[in-house]
Amino acid sequence: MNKKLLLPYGDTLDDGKVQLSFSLPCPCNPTGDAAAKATAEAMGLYDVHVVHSSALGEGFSFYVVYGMRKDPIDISTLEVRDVETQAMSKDEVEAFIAEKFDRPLVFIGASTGSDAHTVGIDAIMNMKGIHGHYGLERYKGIQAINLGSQVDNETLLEKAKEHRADVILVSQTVTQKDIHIRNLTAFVELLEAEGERDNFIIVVGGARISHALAKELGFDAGFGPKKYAFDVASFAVNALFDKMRHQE
Amino acid sequence: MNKKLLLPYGDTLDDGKVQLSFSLPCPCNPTGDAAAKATAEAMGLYDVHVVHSSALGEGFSFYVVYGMRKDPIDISTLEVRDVETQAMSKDEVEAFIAEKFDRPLVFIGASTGSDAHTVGIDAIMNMKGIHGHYGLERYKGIQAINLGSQVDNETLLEKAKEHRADVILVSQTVTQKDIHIRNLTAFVELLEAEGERDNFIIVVGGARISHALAKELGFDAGFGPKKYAFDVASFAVNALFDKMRHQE
Amino acid sequence: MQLAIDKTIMQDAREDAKAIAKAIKAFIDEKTTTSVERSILRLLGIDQATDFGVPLVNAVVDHIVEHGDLSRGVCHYMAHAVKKTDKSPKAIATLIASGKMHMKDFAKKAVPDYSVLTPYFLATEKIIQHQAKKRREHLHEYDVPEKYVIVATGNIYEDIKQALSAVEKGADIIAVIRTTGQSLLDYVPDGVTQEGFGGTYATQENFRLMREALDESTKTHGRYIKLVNYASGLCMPEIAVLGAIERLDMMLNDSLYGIIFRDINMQRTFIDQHFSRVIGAYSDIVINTGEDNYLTTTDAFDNAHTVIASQFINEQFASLAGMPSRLMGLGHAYEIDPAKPHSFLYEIANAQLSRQCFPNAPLKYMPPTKHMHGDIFNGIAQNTLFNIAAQLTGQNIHLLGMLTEAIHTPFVSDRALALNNAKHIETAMLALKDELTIKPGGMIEKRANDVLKDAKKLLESIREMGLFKALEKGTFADIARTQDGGKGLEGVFDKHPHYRNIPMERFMQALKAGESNE
Amino acid sequence: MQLAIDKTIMQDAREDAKAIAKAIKAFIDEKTTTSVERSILRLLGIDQATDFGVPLVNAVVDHIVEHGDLSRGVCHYMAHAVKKTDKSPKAIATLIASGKMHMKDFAKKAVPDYSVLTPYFLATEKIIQHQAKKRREHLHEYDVPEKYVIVATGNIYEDIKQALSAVEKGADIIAVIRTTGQSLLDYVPDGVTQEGFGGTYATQENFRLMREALDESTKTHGRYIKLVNYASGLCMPEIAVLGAIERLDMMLNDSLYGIIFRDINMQRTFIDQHFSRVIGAYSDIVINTGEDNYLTTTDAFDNAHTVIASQFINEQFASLAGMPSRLMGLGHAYEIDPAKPHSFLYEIANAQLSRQCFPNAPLKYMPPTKHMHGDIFNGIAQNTLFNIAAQLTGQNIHLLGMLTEAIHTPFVSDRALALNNAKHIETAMLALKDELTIKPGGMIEKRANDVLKDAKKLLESIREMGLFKALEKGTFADIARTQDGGKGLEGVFDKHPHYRNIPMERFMQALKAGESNE
Ligand code: B12
Ligand code: B12
Ligand SMILES: Cc1ncc(COP(=O)(O)O)c(C=O)c1O
Ligand SMILES: Cc1ncc(COP(=O)(O)O)c(C=O)c1O
Repeated sequence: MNKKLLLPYGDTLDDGKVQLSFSLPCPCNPTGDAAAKATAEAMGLYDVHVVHSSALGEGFSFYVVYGMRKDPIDISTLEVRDVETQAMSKDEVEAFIAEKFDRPLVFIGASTGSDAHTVGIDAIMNMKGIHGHYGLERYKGIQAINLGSQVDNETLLEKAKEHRADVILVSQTVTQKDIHIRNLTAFVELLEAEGERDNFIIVVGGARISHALAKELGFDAGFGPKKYAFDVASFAVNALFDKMRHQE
Repeated sequence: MNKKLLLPYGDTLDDGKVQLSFSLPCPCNPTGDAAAKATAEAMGLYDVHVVHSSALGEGFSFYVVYGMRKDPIDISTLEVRDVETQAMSKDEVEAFIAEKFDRPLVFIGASTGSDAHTVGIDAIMNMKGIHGHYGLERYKGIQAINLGSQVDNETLLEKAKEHRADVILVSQTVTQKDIHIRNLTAFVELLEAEGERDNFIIVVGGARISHALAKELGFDAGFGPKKYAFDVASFAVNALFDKMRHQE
Repeated sequence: MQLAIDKTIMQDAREDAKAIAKAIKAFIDEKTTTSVERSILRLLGIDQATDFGVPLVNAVVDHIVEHGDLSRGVCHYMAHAVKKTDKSPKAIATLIASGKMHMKDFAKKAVPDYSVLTPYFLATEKIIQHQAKKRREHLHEYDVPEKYVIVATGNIYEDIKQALSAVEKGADIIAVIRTTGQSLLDYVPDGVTQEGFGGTYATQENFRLMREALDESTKTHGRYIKLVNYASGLCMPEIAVLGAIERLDMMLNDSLYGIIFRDINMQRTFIDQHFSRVIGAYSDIVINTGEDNYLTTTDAFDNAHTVIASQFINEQFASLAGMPSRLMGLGHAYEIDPAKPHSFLYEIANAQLSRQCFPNAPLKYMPPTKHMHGDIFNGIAQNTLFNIAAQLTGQNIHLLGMLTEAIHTPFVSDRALALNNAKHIETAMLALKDELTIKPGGMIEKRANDVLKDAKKLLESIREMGLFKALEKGTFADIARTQDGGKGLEGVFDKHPHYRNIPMERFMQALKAGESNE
Repeated sequence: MQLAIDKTIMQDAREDAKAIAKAIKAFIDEKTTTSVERSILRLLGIDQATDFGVPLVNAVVDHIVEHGDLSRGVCHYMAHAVKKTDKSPKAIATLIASGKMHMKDFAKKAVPDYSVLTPYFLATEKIIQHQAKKRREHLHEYDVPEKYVIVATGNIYEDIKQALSAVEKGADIIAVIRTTGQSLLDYVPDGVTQEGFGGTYATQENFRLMREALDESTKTHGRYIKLVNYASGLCMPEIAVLGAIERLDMMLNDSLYGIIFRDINMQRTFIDQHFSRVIGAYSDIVINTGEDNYLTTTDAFDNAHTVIASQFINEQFASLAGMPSRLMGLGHAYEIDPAKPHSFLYEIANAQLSRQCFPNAPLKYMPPTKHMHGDIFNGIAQNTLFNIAAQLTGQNIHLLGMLTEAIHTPFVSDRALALNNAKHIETAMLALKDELTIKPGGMIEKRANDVLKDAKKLLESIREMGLFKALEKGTFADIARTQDGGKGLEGVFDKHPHYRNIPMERFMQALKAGESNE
């Protein structure tokens, strides 16, 4: 592939302009300003301007900084990890299922661990969906079971087995101190320990979830903001179809 | 000096949290997101989250990014270039002049080149000053001559000679495309070419001016935001006194 | 800035709510819970935990459940035990926890002489009264919204640093958010804690540490800084006791929140809530209710009336617990989709309607959260509109929105920016609400009356079917819960005919006596 | 949202302003300038520059000044030259520039037959009329403030990219800011330019390129995008001609700005301004005046009345040039220190006062700039308040504030964020101004009347002493200028008794004829 170099843009191509803000655990004074400048310079910025500094009470200070990047990144070398399946519309998904499968597909989902956020998983699973995109419940050929929130990994697996689910949907919203990483890793480990990993397509979603992260943690796919039921359904039915062909 | 390591602070000591925003000259799509992430990573950030991306019309996109710095800076090694003179109050400056000099000191100032901004230089020179700090015109022992704006370097020098000025004050507000650097450099070169450099204390000020920059360009001092008449007067009278002793 | 609101409908809505609350009260009066009983033990001076981290109050109640009959209430057992051993309740609890004493035998005993407990209750009451007095000394009236910010680092020491920074930047109220799992714990962890997720454990020691730090900064800044935590979840009344002892000034306290968003059993938490509010009323602690959460979950325009309806119910629940209006921090929120035309007008209608329905209540006004996205710059603009709405409609407890709402719990700078914004608006617009009149019969006034009408209709239907049924139908936040479902039902017990909750009786009596000083 | 404003004072203020403007008009009617004469040459179809970059119109006028007597006006010379050579004015100009022809001999000649110039004037007038027609076809009425953003990269091609991005984000008006030195240049640079400081050179080719790009995007977006530049500085009327030819829709045009902030000689620029406004009026181009700048330089609260006074004067100047109110984009600004209590109320008073004094003028409303600092987050909040004020008081030309105002000329993202903010407020508050009434006799109404009273007093005193004297006293922005000081006085000439400015006569006649279509 040809190199494709890219630098941030302020008002002139390749000017490299970047805005930063951060706090420092030090008082707001000329040393603090110098520390802020040095921090930005350590980030490879030149022509750094600390355009604002203010005290945040004793021992903390806040900075707004502008500077310029000189070294472009080469986007031809980036591994863009997005779900590869071409998204289909609801109608297309339904047609796909009707054509390729002789039974309804079962999707079971929950917001797991101590996570009480349901709006995300509801947006994917419930009838009404979100932003004008219906949820899986409304898809012909899909049976959608939404267990709600605060469901522990064990219960989720148990229910998945009980309903002979094809796809398990996990939602994680709280990510502070990487609680979601622990929880998601534990789920994959649980499946593996019980020899169940290959029996399901497992998918995770949430505001701070990316496909890259999901793959890293051992999930089949990950979906973040601006993803809807048709996205996850497109992925899942294709993955199930591949799996079926593979097993044949 | 002992090492003093400092990392940005979000909500836990040394978490290294930094906020960035910038545009990229590329469409807003998963590749753009990946490029934004890579840009942040190239700045030494880890655990990078592109929390917002939006299209800015064709071929441009905007990103808000959070990430964490791992490598602290050592503030014991920072050269904090601030004007070293201890600032005196107006009264102190006046007493200092009365005691050390037997004549009024002449300060001449202007906003130079094509710069039409006068509020900054007026804040330093005119009677009323700014934010409750009187300007130099009100200082006993100081004769303040404010030439206003759009004054070219040649005129400023000529007038300085004519008034036998001790101190020349230059204000520069417009900095786009480094026009101020050109203009300030030309002024120092002019003084040197005419053998006048040692006849004046030269000081520059403005919203984007720092002491470090001023020194680099060959000025005696530089003053930025939150600096007032007493700051520049304190510096100048001390510098003049040093010079006088030196010449004796 | 007043709206012409239909007074009759308002009155009718209040009547319906009263009937709804009374029906629940009648039901729960017959019952007690493990957490209510543990709270009584705490009021008897029993604190701390065993070496295995089991709080003594849990050890005692678990012991009674296992070996005795909790329906008689812990007062019954403790009165007998004190009488018999002449030891303090705490000493008795320690013995029980270590297996050195048994309560079993008291189960079948006759009504004890409860007066042996009086000195112990009195001791705690003294502390609580002392704290309430201290608060009253410091507090003066604000006529502007009080600026409320949260800290949520997970580490109480880090929380303290963040709180102090916020105070320097102008915060009036500091809320320590709880770690994500705590509301489902059936015990209150003991001692200082330094790790939590999305929040910090609520413990007596953590309360004390933060209170101490804030009292210190009250001295420096010459203004009283209020402290908030959560009397909610499975330990609702216990935390109310801890809050009273450690001088918290406000507590989030709303069963409906627990039922809907935490799947806590409704019987359990209604019972717990009643006692917790009695404690709060006695201790002069403001409660914060959670109606705002309905709007983060469902469309805020379509469901505005559910907030008003719920506020009326919460008002009556609080009232039945002896709480004066000045302690009722009823909740609502600025959550209308900013993409909806006229959103600000509709919001003013809602906020002003709450204001006029509950003129003496210190309303708790929550910022935009749902429509906050990663665009922190737009986030500031949303928060600015919210701050304006708070000013214009005279809200009291003003939870500041964070520009990074969609991203993380607040950084130290996020909070500072929020406080700057609120001060900015306050300075610019302080007198604006007195300068403006709203068009009679205009969009705003009409919307406010429509919402009230819908709220009244909803209350009417809840009154008919009862609150339990209404919750089973998903009336609030579109989330349905069953009367016997959810967490914590196993902690509910019918009262024995001789059951007594001595501190509740004492508190209610004191509240009745002092009723005139509302 | 209307204020009760004293109509008599308003009327009196207007009368004073009329007298002030008339006195200046009487003075300048006797004079012409090099730039006026160059503008006439441009209207004769003379464009482009010599190989050394000297515009042909400068070559001709300089030639006449040096070798002839400019007081007779270029029409005199050109009429003779055309008659004599039967060549076009442009051909003649080229000959003069290359030293191949001389005007000297015409200086002393009698009054020529001016009608030989008519075809050339007509040709340019056709172009201008065609452009005005094209604009009228596209334009529809907005009842909301039109969103105006600037581009200022210094490079016209980069400017175009930025402008197109802004249009996609909702901009209605694009202003190309000029490079910092241009207003003091006594010629208009020729051709495309790619470097400037804090702005891009105003040249005919740059105008054309940007207009073309915006017309293209008008097609894509189905809404007409307006283009703005500066008819100001030493070449004021020339740029007005270029703007008319290249279909600019608005031009910053205000002598007072040049006098005060650029130290341009007042006689020179008053003369230039009059002709430039006649051209603007004829071409249907909105002018933007610069009263906002007074407030960036001095305290905005204390000097609010200077803005109103100056707006009245500018209205009369425009009116004397045959300009209907619908073309008078009178300027003002949101510059009150946000640290001042009630700043928003005072601002509403000012903005609404302007609105009511000039109900038919498309007011130009400038955002906070002076009190913008490096805290970009607070900057957004300030801009939000400004956007609200613009909505509430029904401003027309709504210059969006940039969060980075204190830092740099706008980045592509700064503009997008500003446009998002303005749309956000528009969506949320569109109908708000119709919902609100302002308290009669309250702080806002009182402040508006006080400001008007002070403006009237100021106008009265200016009328007494004359505008020249008033400017010598530093009446506006605390900056004093003398009648014979400043730049460009050498370009002012008394008119010869036979002097004629043919295009001005033609335009005024056309304007009189069309007066009914205001
Ligand atoms: C609504 C809300 C709540 C509601 C939840 C109500 C409910 N029934 O869900 C209530 C008020 C109860 C609540 C409580 C808390 N919350 Co909350 N809450 C939010 C809020 C405002 C919006 C979340 C939301 O609904 N977004 C809308 C949905 C549609 O977006 P989404 O979840 O991203 O879903 C989309 C995609 O991600 C994807 N998706 C999501 N899940 C899945 C799953 C699959 C399989 C797929 C394919 C896709 C997918 O598809 C969806 C549609 O595109 C956010 C702030 C914000 N603006 O984001 C905070 C936020 C998420 N909450 C937060 C916190 C900390 C809490 C608490 C823990 C606070 C506390 N200590 O008390 C509590 C307790 C809850 C708990 N233990 O989990 C933090 C999380 C911080 C972090 N990153 O760790 C946030 C970010 C706020 C903050 N800045 O502090 N919260
Ligand atoms: C007011 C103003 C104007 C007024 C100036 C009126 C006047 N009489 O001065 C007017 C409207 C005329 C104006 C015009 C322009 N402006 Co202007 N203007 C500003 C504005 C809003 C405020 C500047 C100000 O007065 N600050 C207050 C003073 C007190 O602060 P200060 O200058 O920093 O001074 C302090 C210190 O720096 C120091 N100091 C300053 N000088 C000196 C000198 C000495 C010796 C010492 C010791 C100290 C010292 O002491 C002062 C007190 O603490 C800024 C935006 C902003 N918010 O900063 C834009 C700004 C400076 N302008 C800008 C531009 C581009 C222009 C124009 C060139 C735009 C155009 N193309 O038309 C024009 C033309 C002017 C020109 N050729 O120079 C840009 C500059 C961008 C850049 N960094 O290059 C800014 C930042 C706006 C922007 N974002 O685009 N402007
Ligand atoms: C009324 C109320 N109670 C409790 C909580 C959350 O606390 P927890 O789930 O930790 O009890 C909230 C959260 O917003 C609330 O609004
Ligand atoms: C009325 C007016 N004219 C002109 C200008 C600036 O343009 P220049 O100095 O390039 O003529 C401004 C700047 O804000 C202005 O307000």
